[in-house]
Amino acid sequence: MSQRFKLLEICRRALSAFAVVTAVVPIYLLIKQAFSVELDSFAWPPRWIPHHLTLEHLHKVTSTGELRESLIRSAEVATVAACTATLLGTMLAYAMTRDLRARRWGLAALTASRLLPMIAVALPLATVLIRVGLYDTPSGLGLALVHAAIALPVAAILLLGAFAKIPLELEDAAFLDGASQLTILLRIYLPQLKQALAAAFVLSFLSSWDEFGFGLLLQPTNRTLPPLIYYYAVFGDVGAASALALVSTAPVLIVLVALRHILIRQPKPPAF
Amino acid sequence: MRRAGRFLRLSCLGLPLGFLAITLILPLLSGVILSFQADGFSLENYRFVLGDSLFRRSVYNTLILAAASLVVEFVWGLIFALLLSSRRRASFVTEVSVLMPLLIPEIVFLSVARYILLPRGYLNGALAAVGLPAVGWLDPRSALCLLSVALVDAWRVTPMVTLLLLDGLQGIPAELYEAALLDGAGSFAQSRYVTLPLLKPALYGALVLRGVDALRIFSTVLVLAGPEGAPVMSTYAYQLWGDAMEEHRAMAASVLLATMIGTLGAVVIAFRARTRASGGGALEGLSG
Amino acid sequence: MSITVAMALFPSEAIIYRNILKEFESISGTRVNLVTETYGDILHLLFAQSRAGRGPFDLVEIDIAVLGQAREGVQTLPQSMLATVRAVFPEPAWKVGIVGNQLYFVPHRIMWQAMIYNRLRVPRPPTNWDELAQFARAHPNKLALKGGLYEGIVCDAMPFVWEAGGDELEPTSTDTLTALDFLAGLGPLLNVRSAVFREMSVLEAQARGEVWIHFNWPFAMRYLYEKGLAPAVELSAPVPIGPKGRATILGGGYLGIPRFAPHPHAAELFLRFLLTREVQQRLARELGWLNVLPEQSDTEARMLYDGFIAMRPYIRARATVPNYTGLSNRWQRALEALLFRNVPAAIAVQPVADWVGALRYEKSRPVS
Amino acid sequence: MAELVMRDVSRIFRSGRGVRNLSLTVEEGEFFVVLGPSGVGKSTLLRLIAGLDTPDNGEIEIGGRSVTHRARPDHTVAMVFQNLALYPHMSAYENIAFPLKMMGLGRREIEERVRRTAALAGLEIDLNRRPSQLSGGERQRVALARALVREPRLILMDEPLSQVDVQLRSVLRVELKEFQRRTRRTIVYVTHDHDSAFVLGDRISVMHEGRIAQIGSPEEVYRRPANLFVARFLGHPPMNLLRCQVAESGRGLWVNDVRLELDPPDGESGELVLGIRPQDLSVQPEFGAVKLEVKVESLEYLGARYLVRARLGNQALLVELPRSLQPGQIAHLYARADRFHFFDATSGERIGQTHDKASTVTKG
Repeated sequence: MSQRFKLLEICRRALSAFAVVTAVVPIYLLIKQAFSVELDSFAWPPRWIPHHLTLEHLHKVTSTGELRESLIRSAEVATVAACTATLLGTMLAYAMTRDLRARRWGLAALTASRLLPMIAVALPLATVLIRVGLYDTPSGLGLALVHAAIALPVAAILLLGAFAKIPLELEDAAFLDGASQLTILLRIYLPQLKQALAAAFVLSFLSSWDEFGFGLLLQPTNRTLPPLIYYYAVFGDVGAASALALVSTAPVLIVLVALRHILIRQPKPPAF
Repeated sequence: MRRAGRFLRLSCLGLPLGFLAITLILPLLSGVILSFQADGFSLENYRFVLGDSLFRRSVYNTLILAAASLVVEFVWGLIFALLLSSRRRASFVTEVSVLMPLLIPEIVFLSVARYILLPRGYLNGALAAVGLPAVGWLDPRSALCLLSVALVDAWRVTPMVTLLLLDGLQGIPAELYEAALLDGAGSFAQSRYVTLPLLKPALYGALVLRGVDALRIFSTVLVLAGPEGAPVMSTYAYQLWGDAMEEHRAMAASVLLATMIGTLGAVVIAFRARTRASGGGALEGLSG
Repeated sequence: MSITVAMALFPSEAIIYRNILKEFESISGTRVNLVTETYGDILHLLFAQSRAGRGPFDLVEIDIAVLGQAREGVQTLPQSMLATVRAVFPEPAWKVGIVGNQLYFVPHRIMWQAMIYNRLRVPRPPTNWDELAQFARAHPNKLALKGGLYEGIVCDAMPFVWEAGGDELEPTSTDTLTALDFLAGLGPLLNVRSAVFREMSVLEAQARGEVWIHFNWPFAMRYLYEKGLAPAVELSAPVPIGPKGRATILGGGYLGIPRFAPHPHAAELFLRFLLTREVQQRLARELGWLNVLPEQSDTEARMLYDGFIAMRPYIRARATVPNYTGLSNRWQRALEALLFRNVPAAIAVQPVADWVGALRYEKSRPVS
Repeated sequence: MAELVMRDVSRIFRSGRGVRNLSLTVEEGEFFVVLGPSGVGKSTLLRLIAGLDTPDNGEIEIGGRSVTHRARPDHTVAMVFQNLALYPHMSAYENIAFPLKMMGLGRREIEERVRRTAALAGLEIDLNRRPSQLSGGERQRVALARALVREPRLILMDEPLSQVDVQLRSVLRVELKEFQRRTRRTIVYVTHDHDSAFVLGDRISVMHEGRIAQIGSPEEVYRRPANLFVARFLGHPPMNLLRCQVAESGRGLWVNDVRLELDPPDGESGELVLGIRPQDLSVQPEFGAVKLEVKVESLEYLGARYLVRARLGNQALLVELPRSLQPGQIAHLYARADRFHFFDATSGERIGQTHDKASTVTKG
């Protein structure tokens, strides 16, 4: 028994070590590339420890118009997407909470929208957005709406869980107290959903902030951050790509590590 | 009864669903229509796509990639979930490390993976440092390239699987293990007769979710291998649209992908309905 | 008055470009409203305007590869414009805009390809086909083509076809097949990732030393220079000469005045302003465009762009067929089969021949 | 004057549960308890009165006005919910003030009425505390105050005492009864706990499968259960119910092969169900008492008394006795003839003694 226990413990340690290494090495490489001159990044054999440190990439990222524009655009798109997804998610969750038929319809729609392959939506969507003048706009409004649609299922399910925790009697009580349906939603439900609303907002925001495919297809010139990182990464600008990646990752990491527990306890996404 | 509230509820249901319809379903339908257009209404685009050897290779690659990625991420996901849920709590560092790939934006993760796997990347550098020859991890059309893509994809989503399974594991009451222990079950027997059967719903749900995602694989291929290196259905459509400017054929290809995934979804829903009817309740927990 | 202009500029380029516009605005008193879009989108906008019979655009920039398609969307330009253009651009560059004695487009900025080589690894770059083949055999995996399934492979392969005396509209001619056979011979020796390379990814491979020779546009030199690699490591050289001479491929943006442009005369005025030598020089200097390179006196720049400058007399434009994309797509597939799947040239090129044949048939049909 | 009248009200759900053809009248100032096991339709009844649900058919009147088809609840009805349904994000004060705010009253009037009502409900706490910071009893009073503050004609209570522990419950029960006596409010109180029903109710209505099985004062429903359901449901341990046969002579009964010298009600013959409460049996012979010869099987010690499980014929019999008996022993038990209840074996209805005038039996 004790020997087997030891073996298990060794396995546990090894696994932990493996997880740590696979997590730390990429982050280290990213930081290294962001702060070393590009010749270091192109060297062969690869330099694990940079020879020349520089702030040039970070400076470039934060000072060039294009990069700053993307940063701001990404933030705007993510904010609009998160607000829309949270608002619509709240509405949907509210409608689904007490009504079985609404719940069935809602779940079916959320499931269907989760099943759609990005490419099958994005290509025709580009055509549609061109027609309505929302394709590749500087504000990225079209993309923000699409991101909202993608984030909606997660937000709605999360809020649905939160709604379900509020006892039905509270609504009945408020109704008997003379509150209208809208008052019930605004003054009884919403104040109790603060945490879930915050979680839905943060998750929607991050999902938009991280989203790549639709951004690539719908904002070919007025880019958001992920496609811009893609262009710099695949098009050879190692330093700028890494610096940009750091800039875009840092806030995400801070938020997510802080919200680790919400994440781990996040309600599961809708099934089919 | 409460007629006054009905309007609010109906609009609360209708508005978001309408929004989903306009942003997702409507474009999809217009894509379907476009895919049938080629000098008038015809099946020409489908004929082209289905007759294209590159498309056939894309279908093959999509299926292989999905299968490989799923196997890897579920094995790892289960191992990590057990690691995180074991009675001796994992340290903060381990916890964050296991989740790390999920915390980093997808594109950042993929570009770092690319820097690692390039012919003169860090992995080959590490191999050279110990005197091993370089390996063509991303050589176009090679089986190794497919494997690399599958591994990176699995590496990125394993935390997601871990979380889904962790949720399932944490739902298993500790008393059951104690009871099994008292009944004389060893750790293998415990996992065989307690963990696995009770984890089944979570496992099944995660498998469905990830299966759909695996078939949709796009970014990983685009960043690591390029649309020619390991063509999959989504990059095939993207390439027809962006590079070849064959809009209608691109739509046909993406409609085929959507159909494939939709069929899978329908099968799963039907299967789920059956297991639920027979008291299996496989995905019950997942419907929120 | 104000005119609306659609150009395919990067946001960072647009800032510099607007400064140049200011000069025109102060001279003419006409405001220029600059809209930056991708080439693909500008084409869409152009078609939309010509179909609707009205629209906001007075001037559009079109990619050279789709001039054939775009022609139906623009009006003809006065022949007097040619005098201005002739003074600045080489002949093949302005000839592209002429169809049947009518001038539709004038060059805005042009560029062409040359060979990029690693001078530490390749002290003496290959100057002709034999030397190129010799290099490829001596250093397998070090020569690269932009072999991805996009226009890039056509840009790399077509100069070889032309250098053999062939033509992209004569896919089965002996001369064309000579070039294709030569390329087929190089196929197995190319860098393995050639099948996925595009402009920037092949450039990155060159910067990393994975590739020692490849063909690319002038911005490649600027990229390498910024990395500290050129001229220390990387230089440009002419494309190796073939059995029937030299050739390189012309690329760039062309300007046209859309049909139903609200202010065609103001647009024409603006066009003349853009095509003056001074403005072109300024664009070249400030944006790094290659239009008027011979005048660049800077020695380091001369050294970097040596190969490009040497190729200036051998510029050749792509065929201006309507639906050039269709032709290009067939050629891409044919070259992919030839280079990476060992399909014999005659078989690989058959779909192109069929497509060209259909085009001829279409053309020879009496117009009703 | 009747405060609440329900006439032939039905509300049936797809599951088959609900309320069927129910009629009742609650007088002004009455404490009316609806008693029944869970799932019997009590809550549905309450929701129909409150206006949270609309009947499929039938009429509901409150204070002489029909409220059957009201779109919104008026200020005549208030409700205290089982889980109290206090708004967790509001302070006690805000909870009580909420209905007044919805009525659109001014701040000063609200303040005045909240203070007054809080005092009436016996709240002597800092009203700025949230429900989560209050004890069970305090929450109870806040909920009561919130219901009272609008001065409704009718207060509905859905087992509001079920969530507090047993000792507090008996205290609160007494307080509530006291409160009702003082204020003469009309209260309809729903519960499954017959102790509460007996303590609180001026009248009790026992419900069974969506219908009212019996209405009457606590004594009436306990002493003269109208049917087998009420007989079984009220009392602890439950009433013994024995199948028996009227002797052919029409006098005396057969419980299996044991004969009881007990005369069935006049004119009855054939099979009957005989009921006797465990507390009504004794080991002391008494003049005129009916004697039962039983076999003792086992016994449980209850503290003050013993619960004896015995057999009469081959039917089980429970007896509560002040002293113990020996298992296996044959014992003689006695009960006064008027303590026996007779029920029709097929319909389950009471036979013999007539019911009180006030109580009615609704028949499906």
